[in-house]
Amino acid sequence: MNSLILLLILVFGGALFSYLLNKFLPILRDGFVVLLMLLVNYVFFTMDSSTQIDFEMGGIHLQWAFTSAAFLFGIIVSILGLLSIIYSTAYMKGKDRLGYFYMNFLFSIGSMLGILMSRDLISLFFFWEIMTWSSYFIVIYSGKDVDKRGLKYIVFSAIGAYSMLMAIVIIYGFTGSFLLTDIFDSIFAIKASYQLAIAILLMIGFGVKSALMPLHVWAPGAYSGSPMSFTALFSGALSKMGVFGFALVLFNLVSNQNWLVNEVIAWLAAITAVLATFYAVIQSDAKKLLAYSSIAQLGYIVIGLASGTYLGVMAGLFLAVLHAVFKGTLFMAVGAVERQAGTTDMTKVSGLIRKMPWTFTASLISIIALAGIPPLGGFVGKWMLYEALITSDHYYLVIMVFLSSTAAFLYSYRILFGLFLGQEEPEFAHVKEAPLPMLIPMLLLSGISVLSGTFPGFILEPIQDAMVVFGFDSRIPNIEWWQLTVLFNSWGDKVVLQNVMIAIMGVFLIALAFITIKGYRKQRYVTTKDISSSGEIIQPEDNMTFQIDFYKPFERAIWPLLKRRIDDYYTDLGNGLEALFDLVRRIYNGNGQFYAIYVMAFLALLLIAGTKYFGF
Amino acid sequence: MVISPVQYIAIPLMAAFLIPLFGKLNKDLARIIPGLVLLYLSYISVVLMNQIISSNTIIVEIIAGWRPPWGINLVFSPLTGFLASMFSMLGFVIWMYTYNFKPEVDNAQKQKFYVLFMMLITGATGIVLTGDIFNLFVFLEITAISAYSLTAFYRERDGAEAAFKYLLIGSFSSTLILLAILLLYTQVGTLNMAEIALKMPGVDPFMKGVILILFFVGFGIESELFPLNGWSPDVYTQAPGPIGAIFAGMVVKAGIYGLVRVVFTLFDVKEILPLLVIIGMITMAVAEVIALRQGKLKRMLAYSSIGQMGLVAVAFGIGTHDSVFAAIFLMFNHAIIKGMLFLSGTYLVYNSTEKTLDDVDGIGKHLPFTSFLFALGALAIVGMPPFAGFWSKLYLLMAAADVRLMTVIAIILVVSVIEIVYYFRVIHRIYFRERISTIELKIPSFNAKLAMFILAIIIVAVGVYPDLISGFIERATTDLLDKQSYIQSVLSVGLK
Amino acid sequence: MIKQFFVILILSIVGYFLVDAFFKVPFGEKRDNVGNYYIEKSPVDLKVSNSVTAIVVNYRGFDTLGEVTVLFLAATGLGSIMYRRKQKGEKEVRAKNPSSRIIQIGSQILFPMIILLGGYVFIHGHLSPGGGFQGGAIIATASLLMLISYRKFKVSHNAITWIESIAGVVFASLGFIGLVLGRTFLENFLPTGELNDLLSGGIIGIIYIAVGFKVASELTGVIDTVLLNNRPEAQKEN
Amino acid sequence: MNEFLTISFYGTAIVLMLIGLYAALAKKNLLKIVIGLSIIDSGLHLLFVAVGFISNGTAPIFSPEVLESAQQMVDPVPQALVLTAIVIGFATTAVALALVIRLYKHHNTAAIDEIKNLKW
Repeated sequence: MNSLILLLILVFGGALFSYLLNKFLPILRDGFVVLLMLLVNYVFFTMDSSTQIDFEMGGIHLQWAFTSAAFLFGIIVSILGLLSIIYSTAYMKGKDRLGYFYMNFLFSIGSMLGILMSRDLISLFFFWEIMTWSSYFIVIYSGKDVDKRGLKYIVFSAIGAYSMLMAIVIIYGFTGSFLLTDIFDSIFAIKASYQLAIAILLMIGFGVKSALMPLHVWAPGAYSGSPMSFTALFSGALSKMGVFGFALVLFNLVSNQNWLVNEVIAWLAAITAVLATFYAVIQSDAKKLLAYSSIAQLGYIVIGLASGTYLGVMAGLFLAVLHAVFKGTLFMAVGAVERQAGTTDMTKVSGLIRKMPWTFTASLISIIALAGIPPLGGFVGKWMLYEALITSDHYYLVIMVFLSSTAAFLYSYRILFGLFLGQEEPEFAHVKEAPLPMLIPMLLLSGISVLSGTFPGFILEPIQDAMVVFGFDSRIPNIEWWQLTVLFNSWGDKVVLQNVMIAIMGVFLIALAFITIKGYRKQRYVTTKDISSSGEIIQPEDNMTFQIDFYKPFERAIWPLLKRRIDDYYTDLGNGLEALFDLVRRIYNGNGQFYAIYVMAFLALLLIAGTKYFGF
Repeated sequence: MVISPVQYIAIPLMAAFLIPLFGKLNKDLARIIPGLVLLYLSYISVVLMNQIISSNTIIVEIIAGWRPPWGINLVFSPLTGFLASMFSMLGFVIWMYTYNFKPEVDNAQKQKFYVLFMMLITGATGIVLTGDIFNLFVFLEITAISAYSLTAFYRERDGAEAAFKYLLIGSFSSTLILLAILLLYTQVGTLNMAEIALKMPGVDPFMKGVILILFFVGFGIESELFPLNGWSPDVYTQAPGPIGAIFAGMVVKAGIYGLVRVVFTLFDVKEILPLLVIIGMITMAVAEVIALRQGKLKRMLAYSSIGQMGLVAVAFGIGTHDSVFAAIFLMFNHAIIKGMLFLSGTYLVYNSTEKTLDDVDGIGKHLPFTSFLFALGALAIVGMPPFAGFWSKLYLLMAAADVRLMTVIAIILVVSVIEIVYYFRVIHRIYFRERISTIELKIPSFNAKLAMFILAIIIVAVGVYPDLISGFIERATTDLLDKQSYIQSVLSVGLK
Repeated sequence: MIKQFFVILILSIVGYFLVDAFFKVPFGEKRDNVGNYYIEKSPVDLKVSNSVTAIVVNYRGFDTLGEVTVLFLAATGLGSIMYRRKQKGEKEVRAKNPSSRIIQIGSQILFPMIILLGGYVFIHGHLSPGGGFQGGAIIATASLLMLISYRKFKVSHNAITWIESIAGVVFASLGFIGLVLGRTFLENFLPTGELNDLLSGGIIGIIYIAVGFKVASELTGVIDTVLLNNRPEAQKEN
Repeated sequence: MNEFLTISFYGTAIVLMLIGLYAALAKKNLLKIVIGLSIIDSGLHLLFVAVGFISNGTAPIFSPEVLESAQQMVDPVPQALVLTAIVIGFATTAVALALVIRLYKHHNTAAIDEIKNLKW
């Protein structure tokens, strides 16, 4: 049995079986699901990369194979999938309809693997649609205003998917085949205007999934609304399918004479990064904040890809992997806080460091990675991105990215401080540390982000293989994996501060250890009510956390930019269309005679028009 | 008795005449007979389809012993055979659904219901099988008369109003078709379709144009094209549940078959095809747009069914081999999926008089099986991949891309987005709303569930592995487009 | 008002094209069509003098079978549309007020004559003009006459259903016999006798008699259902 | 002469149909619409027979005296078709009247534009 088919059967079959299992033997469900994901990871990693299947279905030649690029994204999907499944066994404890949840969870993982392995556009679209509706069913799994959120998500995904289908069909119209290999070498024979149309349509399709600016409206609601264990996978891996699509399209389908496409995409991504970061800063709910920060991070990745240089693409892919790691941890941490403390509204909950220390350490490390502070991976990615943009002289882009990453400090500090530091709220005294199956994935992932900071080589290696598929085959010659780092690089001649970096690293670790151990015991814990309030009696219910208008001045400063959100344009468009459609409805006015008159009028019209049509 | 296509019509007629008698002997015998008849018809469908597929020939059966131009003949070719067997099998599944559909109806009425139910299916099968234009008109009338009476079947609904509208426009359709047949007879002097097709080039273009337009409008009314489908939303909403499924599955298919047979086989006028594409596009756009604004479940399903028929018309209108293949695939899918949507939809709004979408809120918990099938049908009709709808829409788009009809592709996809919106809005209401309405729900009987389940299995099976069906459809396409072989095999029958 | 004007405009266009089309068909001219074959062959092959009956029953017998089903469905459909559950003690009265003596006596005399004429017409269907449908319609007028003139004249629906079904079954089974004999459906398997003889034309005569009975019973049934349901009391309580 | 016959036969039949059409499309009362429909039918049936007519031909019946005179016979096929068309017309009108009765009982108005429960 070909291991590709085995993989798909395992995941999809497992999904259906888990639904049935939940109906009859609920206790076995969690164990089975984790075991299944372990098996899937095992099959995925032990599969030799040359396996390929070709077969006919419905008269169309389909081809499945894991190219090295697909393997890179496959790593993200399978590892993050495994960890978020483990996490969700604890996170979803006590919730209803778990069979339905796990089935759709596994369906989306399976469809993501399907997308990555499909070497032809039809199976790509086939799995893309399965991913869309299975993730849709989880987005609307629970929570308030499900209707609005779900509908926004499905409409935008539908617009994306169907513009992609249109592009696929046009490509088929011109090249006569769906196989990527045939398309890549015959695409440039088509008329330039059609090439542009195909590129734009595919861009819309992938843009929706990676939440580029005009198409991002669904993302905040979907990321913050669905259960946190799925959002970790959602923002970590699902959005990477959009990035995978971009990579596929940007380098193979867009010929170099319409380089404008790359520029436009880069600028769109830059605008997305800046605006999304601003929105993230002014959010008061941790989940919404992280959702907007995901959109911003995706913006960076797409800028990296769109820059087109070797280093830029490498930076983009590296950030893609990193983003999956630290965003996954952050969403899991927020999920842990939500589960233990009941709310993630930063104006209510604060000072959880003493009660949830391990969650705090995990989110501290991923915040550092997110903000791009040196010792951790974020810095490596950001550094490569800046280098790439400067060398390919996109100076304005550099300014935009710099602006948004500095603003990123603000919201990363806010989430850290909002949830964990600061005085404690008396009503959260009962909060205990998150259960073990939640902590293990978080700590593992934060461990990876630390590792990728100091030794990025073990991630850059598969990225380099992947880039060969995207047409960048100038590999960096024979270097040890630990050397493949900006810090200790004998490769990038830009930075040679090897020993200085080691010293900084050492100081950072020692300082961190000293502060936590020494300061941990002696602190006097002060609740938010224990402050001198010059004689006024503080009622227990008024909210003294200073988190309320944390960034008010900043918000006032950028308010003109954010006043007219893009959602309002969409709602106006929707209402306008609905009103128009209401007019069309009036045609059927219920009077049978009018219908008969329509028939006769149509007959008369046809008879008159007939003279033109049938030449009589 | 050797198995031959005439039994598709003769046996149900015999059964129809006998049901009133059997009704006197024992009450529920009248309910069983249609099932037996349809089961037998499904059996002979399998035998006959196997026969024509293996021997790769067309069965032409003459009636009353007279050779085609003088007698009436039935044609059981890959296209007509495929449709006839689809009708019988789908009819059997729907019969299973109606076995104890509304037990509170009096026995006399139930007996009449089953006679009309069976005749509706026989009429549609007759339209498809017959090789004689006037005979096709007679079967059209059989379908129409039983459709009028079935629409007005329930007293408490506005059935009479819907039936009267349908009758008014239906009688226009039959008048136009009769006029067209008359003019055709004066020009070619015969009523047999093969002979007409043979002599058609000789007819002077003005007459050919007028006749074609009369046929186009006549059959257009039956196949719900835009300006002519005023009747269909009302009829779908007022007719009993399973009858709605039969309308969507068979009656409209027979209508569009008539139109296609006239356009492709009888006439050689190729200018009508772009008109068919334009009318199909308008039908699809208007119907889907109105479906978006619908407050009632069954009326929404009706408009969505009209929209799908618009899609089929567009597919036939493009006229290439691939597009006709996609059209027949769309017809098959639409019959099965829309049939299931109507069957499951009926139980969702069983006892509510207004049948608005609010009655469907939060029903997922109370009727898990039926609402799951309804959601599956919605996913399928919208064209989500693992289900059958995806392949037919894909083939149509591929065919349109071959002939560079970019605007057609764009409009089809925009309409699909609209379709997604209003179907997913209903799924929302079913699963993610609290049930506030006090209407007590009816749990579907076992055989109803079985019927819906069979259709669901077919949808998923064809969705996952379309080659199950595409072999038959490929033959049907070549059969429809290959006019010469149709004429040659019909006119040469009986020439010993 | 504009609706009327619009309708007239449409009708004039449609009318113009119809007239244009039909005036291209020369009136009263002999055209080479399928009709000539029937005229030569029907007396020779089927020994039936009325070639229209030959066409209706044998050459295009399938049409007539469909035709009879349409009538049957119309009767059933009518029954289902007008169906009212029977209340106890309801007096089934057809005519609103009793008609005068003269009509009652007259209808008593006329009733058997009309039925005789109807019978003659559909028995000699294949010899003289007319046939099953026309004979059946004549008999239906006879029962209509009785229904109008007598308040208590009752047409038993039971009898109607029996006649209707038996006639239909006779027609269909005659068709099936052709199939069972290995030949085609509705084949004329009986010897056709000589021209202008009562028993000529094989099964055509028998089929037309069956059609006659069926049409007679169906039309009476339809008239009776409509009369029964249209009484003033019926309108009130519905 | 032939021209006059053509106009008179075809003309009256088509005019009859147009009158029926006008009644069905413009009149408000349900019964008038049904009557209009049956007028269209009668016009159509007249057309059927008119088309089959052959000048100075007799009915296609081979009664003993006709056999000798060997006169031309009228085309029997339209007459056979019209037989079926008449019965279908009857069936449709019967069902239409039944529906009109029920509509009148339910809405107790016979005007078609007041019976508009099912719209949009």
